[in-house]
Amino acid sequence: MSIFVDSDSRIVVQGITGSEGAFHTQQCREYGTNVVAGVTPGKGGLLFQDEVPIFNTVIEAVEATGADVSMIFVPPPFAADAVMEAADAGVRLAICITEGIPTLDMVDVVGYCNARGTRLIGPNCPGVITPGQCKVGIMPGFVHKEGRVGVISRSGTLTYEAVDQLTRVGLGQTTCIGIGGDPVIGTTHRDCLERFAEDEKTEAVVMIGEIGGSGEEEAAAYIADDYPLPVIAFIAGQTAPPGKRMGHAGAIIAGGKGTAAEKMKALREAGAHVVESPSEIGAKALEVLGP
Amino acid sequence: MSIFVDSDSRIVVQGITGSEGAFHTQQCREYGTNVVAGVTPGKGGLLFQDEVPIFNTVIEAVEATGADVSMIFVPPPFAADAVMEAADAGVRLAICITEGIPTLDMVDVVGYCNARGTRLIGPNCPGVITPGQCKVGIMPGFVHKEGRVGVISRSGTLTYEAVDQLTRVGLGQTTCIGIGGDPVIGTTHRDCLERFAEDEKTEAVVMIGEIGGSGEEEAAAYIADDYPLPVIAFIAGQTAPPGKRMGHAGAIIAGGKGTAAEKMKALREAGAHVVESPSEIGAKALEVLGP
Amino acid sequence: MKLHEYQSKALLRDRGVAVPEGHVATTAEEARSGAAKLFDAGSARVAVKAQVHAGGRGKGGGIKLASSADEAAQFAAAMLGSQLVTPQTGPEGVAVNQVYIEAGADIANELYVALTLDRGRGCPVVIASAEGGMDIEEVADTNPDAIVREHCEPGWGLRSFQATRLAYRLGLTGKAARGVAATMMKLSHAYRDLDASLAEINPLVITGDDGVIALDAKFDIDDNALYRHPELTALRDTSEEEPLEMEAAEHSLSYVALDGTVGCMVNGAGLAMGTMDEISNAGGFPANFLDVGGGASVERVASAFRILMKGERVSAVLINIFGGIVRCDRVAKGVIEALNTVAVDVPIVVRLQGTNAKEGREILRGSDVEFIVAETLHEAAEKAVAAASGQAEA
Amino acid sequence: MKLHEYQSKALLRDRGVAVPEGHVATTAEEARSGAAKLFDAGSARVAVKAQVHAGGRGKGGGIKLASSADEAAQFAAAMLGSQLVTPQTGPEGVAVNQVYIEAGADIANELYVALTLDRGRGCPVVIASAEGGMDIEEVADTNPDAIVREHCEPGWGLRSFQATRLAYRLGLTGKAARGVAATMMKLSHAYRDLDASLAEINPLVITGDDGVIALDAKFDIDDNALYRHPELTALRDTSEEEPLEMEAAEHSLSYVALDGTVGCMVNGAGLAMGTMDEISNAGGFPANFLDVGGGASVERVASAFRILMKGERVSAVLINIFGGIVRCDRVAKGVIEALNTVAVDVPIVVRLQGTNAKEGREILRGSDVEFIVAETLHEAAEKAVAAASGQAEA
Repeated sequence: MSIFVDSDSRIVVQGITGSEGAFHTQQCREYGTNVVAGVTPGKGGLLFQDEVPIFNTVIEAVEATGADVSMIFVPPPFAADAVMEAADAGVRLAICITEGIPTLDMVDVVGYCNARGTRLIGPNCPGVITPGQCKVGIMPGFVHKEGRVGVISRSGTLTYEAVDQLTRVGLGQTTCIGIGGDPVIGTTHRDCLERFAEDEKTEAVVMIGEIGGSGEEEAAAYIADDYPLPVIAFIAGQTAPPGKRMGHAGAIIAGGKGTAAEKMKALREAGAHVVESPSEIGAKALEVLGP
Repeated sequence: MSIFVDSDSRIVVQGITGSEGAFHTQQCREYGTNVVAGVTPGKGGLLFQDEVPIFNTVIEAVEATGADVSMIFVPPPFAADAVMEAADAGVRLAICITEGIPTLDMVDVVGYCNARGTRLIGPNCPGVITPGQCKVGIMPGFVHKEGRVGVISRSGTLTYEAVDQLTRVGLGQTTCIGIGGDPVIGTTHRDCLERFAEDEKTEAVVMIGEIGGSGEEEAAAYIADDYPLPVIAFIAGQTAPPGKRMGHAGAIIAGGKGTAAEKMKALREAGAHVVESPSEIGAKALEVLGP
Repeated sequence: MKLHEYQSKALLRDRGVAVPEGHVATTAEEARSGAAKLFDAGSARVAVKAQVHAGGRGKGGGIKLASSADEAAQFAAAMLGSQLVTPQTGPEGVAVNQVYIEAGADIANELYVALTLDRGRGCPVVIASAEGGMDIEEVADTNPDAIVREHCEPGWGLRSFQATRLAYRLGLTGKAARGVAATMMKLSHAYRDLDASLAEINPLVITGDDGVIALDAKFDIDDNALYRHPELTALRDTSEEEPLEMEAAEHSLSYVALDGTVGCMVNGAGLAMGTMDEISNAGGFPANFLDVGGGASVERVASAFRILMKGERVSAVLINIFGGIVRCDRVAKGVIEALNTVAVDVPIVVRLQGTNAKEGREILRGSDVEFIVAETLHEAAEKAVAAASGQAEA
Repeated sequence: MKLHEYQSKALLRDRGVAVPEGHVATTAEEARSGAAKLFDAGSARVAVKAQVHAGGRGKGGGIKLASSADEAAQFAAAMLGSQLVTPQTGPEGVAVNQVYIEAGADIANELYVALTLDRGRGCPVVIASAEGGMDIEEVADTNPDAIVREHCEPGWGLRSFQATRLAYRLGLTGKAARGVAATMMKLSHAYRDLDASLAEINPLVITGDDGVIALDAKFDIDDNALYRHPELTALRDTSEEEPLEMEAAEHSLSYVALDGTVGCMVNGAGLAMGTMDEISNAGGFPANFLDVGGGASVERVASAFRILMKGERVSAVLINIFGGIVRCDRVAKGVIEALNTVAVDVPIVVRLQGTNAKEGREILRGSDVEFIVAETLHEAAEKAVAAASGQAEA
């Protein structure tokens, strides 16, 4: 079991002929992901790697191949429109990797996706992987291992770090989701927690937050309300100064709100196992779950 | 029984202090309608007719009085905003009497109301009456009589004519709805037919259409699919020339579409009792229903 | 309100849509000098186009291609002041008061693009076809698959991906696809900003070098929205409008002239249409549609009578009032007062129903004017038709 | 990107929001002549306002009221070139390079109005308070009921009824309510059109005759959206920005200077923050946040080193790379090549993990440069902290 993607997922890649899109599509295919179509306006009719048909529009790709998940590598000025196109074409899940999309574009995109019942993950995220089944994103597949821990994170490499620790202590993952580092994102920590709670295979959730926003506090409130799984949490940015954007557009302590201390307190009070150090994630998960 | 409004409906009137709003509010109150509040920005705190509290905003009116239906008499330039305000304030039904609202305003308004789950009736309509219980509109109450026929119409006085005929032949009405004469309206013939089908008291529906648009054809398709009640239908404008707007913004045969002949044919084929003359509505209803 | 081609193109040009250079002319001399400028600027040919609201100008001889300024002046001289008959005008045609002198375009491909309201969906729709230059209804009949559509949803409007999708579905690629998609976006913004009920570019031309140019353009503006577009209201050309309809509109009356002999005066558009239908069912022909609306003051009723009686063939009048909030006794008084100021020399059938109908009828009976009073709509129509046929006394 | 008050006001004025007359001055003489114009035009007093991005200028002496052009010039002379310290700057303050000379306003009432992003709701929110002139966070703490809000929903934006509702909830009536509601609508359009992350008018003044004037204004623009606003990019004033952060940005590096001694170079923002935290947990202090991003080319790594080493207190460097798509052996080569061009005279702790980590470590071991190699993040932090404390060899 898993959430969001599995071996049945049929992936269409928007921006498949761009350098990032092409590279990561190849990586995903090598991992075993079922990439059924690509979209690049003007390149319809060509094949990607001699095998994957390319279409001018997402709706054509969906109609021709039954794609139900879109992975989006379109550059920032066109990315919002690309996500809307995916939603309009009826994909159930759009995963937007693109970094640097204007925030107000994302406000519209999230509203549009919600109105159409399409789940958006990201933007500015590494994507989603269900180890052994399906990798839709830019994460290194080899650090992951099939197993029983769900992972949710706002960042990329820190997630790989956490996953690597889990794998090293012998804990595989059901699904790992990078929800993205932007101020406005399609899927929140809380949304993922809900889905993991419904997944039979997931026995614990590792949740990696960071400074800025209130997504972790909302997740804490949700966990506090009898969340059925143990949650191991780490919040990055305990040493970050207020008012400074720490790389991610969303990682900023603004008006004294969104500090790591507040988030850690909320999670701790909600019953999560909060670690102070990112090095302790794997060990804590093992301690909570047992080998 | 009835649809849309009954003696439990709590009415807020937007534009209650305007000349139309004030006059018709008084008429509705005399009919027995439970007008619980009025709204006119800037007149909050005053009383209408020494009894009905006036508020600056709809949300205040709803919170203070539990109003669930809004009757809107706001002039065209402000009417679209007024309907949205009603929807945002959570009234379940907004009845917009105003004539002359720009069409593209209404496109937005209908989308906004749909997104919020507020039913809009109108604009450019006489309103809704459930005889003996509640009149929310500008129709003359006295021609109506409590009974078992539902009435749906795009026009005002032609509806009074039809209702008058029904009353004279001894057939009272459950609810009479003027859906409005504009190209974009909130509630269609079909919507009303659906609701009448669920109403225990309604034994037949009188449906008055007119040239323009395809609402009657959509209603016909719905009736054809085993509609449980007999439908008596009349389409106004059999003698109207193409390309000319017959008073109502929506009553125009454009591009050869929307003729009375097409609509009558569709309804006849769907099993409706279509009368050629507006004088025959009452007699036909009596013939179909029996005394 | 309809705009002329040259007005519509100016609005498009303001919004970044490429249109050919052109000059409006009301005399042959202006046409010559406009054409000369275009030839000087390098045009090989110029088009002389009658500026009338009706479509199908080409078929009626309203568009001519000239190879010299003199020829353009000749075409203009022939058109100006003439009555142009097109498939969309009556046989009497419409007067040509202005021509548009326009640079010829390098046409590789012609498309149709328009926005209009999809009433069924309750939102605007972009309609496009690869068969430019043709009437879209003709294409819909003969080759419906050539037509592609995208809806502009409430709150969202036309999104870029929809415009792109349309361009590809029209079979375009590369620069032409991008240019057409961009033009569609601009047209949709114009439609929205101008409160149009129709915004049409037909043909939208792809040039030899994959440029995109609007070769003809048409905007119809929502009359209800004109209050917020004084700049558009100023563009109104009433020369093609029915004078009686305009006069009626000035008095807030809704009037449409018809061919029959029974003049109608009714309160409410639906009842007015129903009354016309009833006249027709009674074997007569309505002379007009006339909705006096809710107010029906003496002034309004008098204006209505005046306009009604200008209909040349009116040989009887039917007044049908269903009093609702309006009281019939007041309407009756209005009718009588109105008749003091308007000479009506044909039989008048009056049917008053609803609020204070009885009082109204009594007022009419007590007056000097001779009315034929009817109780029901059916009776009123029968009597009016009979009166119009000169059988009023029968 | 932050805009100055005078820039923000010009943007508001363009959009129909009333602002006082004013002139920018970079010298006392310019200030005098600007003030003279305002006095000539009838001002009783003029304000001399330091144009710095930091808020709380008034508390720091950055706003002075002058009764004559000479006095305005004196105030300007004192401000220009000085370091202004406000509650929002560090103790070192910020340099004042420009002042704004502005006509005084007739203040009857002061409000606060702003638009910003509500991250929880995922849409912009209008925040307004009747306590104008005050810091909104202060009001939120002391009198939260004074703050009212309306959200701008995706697709719909701020609707007129919401602006009206806000105005009434602020206790306004009549002309003032209408004026404030209209100003909110304009501010929301500006926020949207300019891709702002903050659009603030504080105070928004109601004048004695119920007029509405923006007495101070501030826009922050979304950096991600600047590509579509060249006119705003041109307004950038970098004099208050951290030079190292700007230099980093030019190389697509994300850098924030901190007070500690352990310089960090990490790929990925989350891991960079995590690394800082780990250093802190190990008893040390990070000297910076530095995300070299996904690419980590030689040029980028070299630039990163250069910027890193400009931090004055850096006494050890920690390189933490989790190779994903990026291969650690390539990063290792990049580090070595970079060190040929950048002099680094402090201990360097390297932790490579993920793709080709082993190969990367071997490359480092085989080089001339002496690295302290660590396996885990924890070990890396411990070693870096020790190295920074001069215990590298311990």
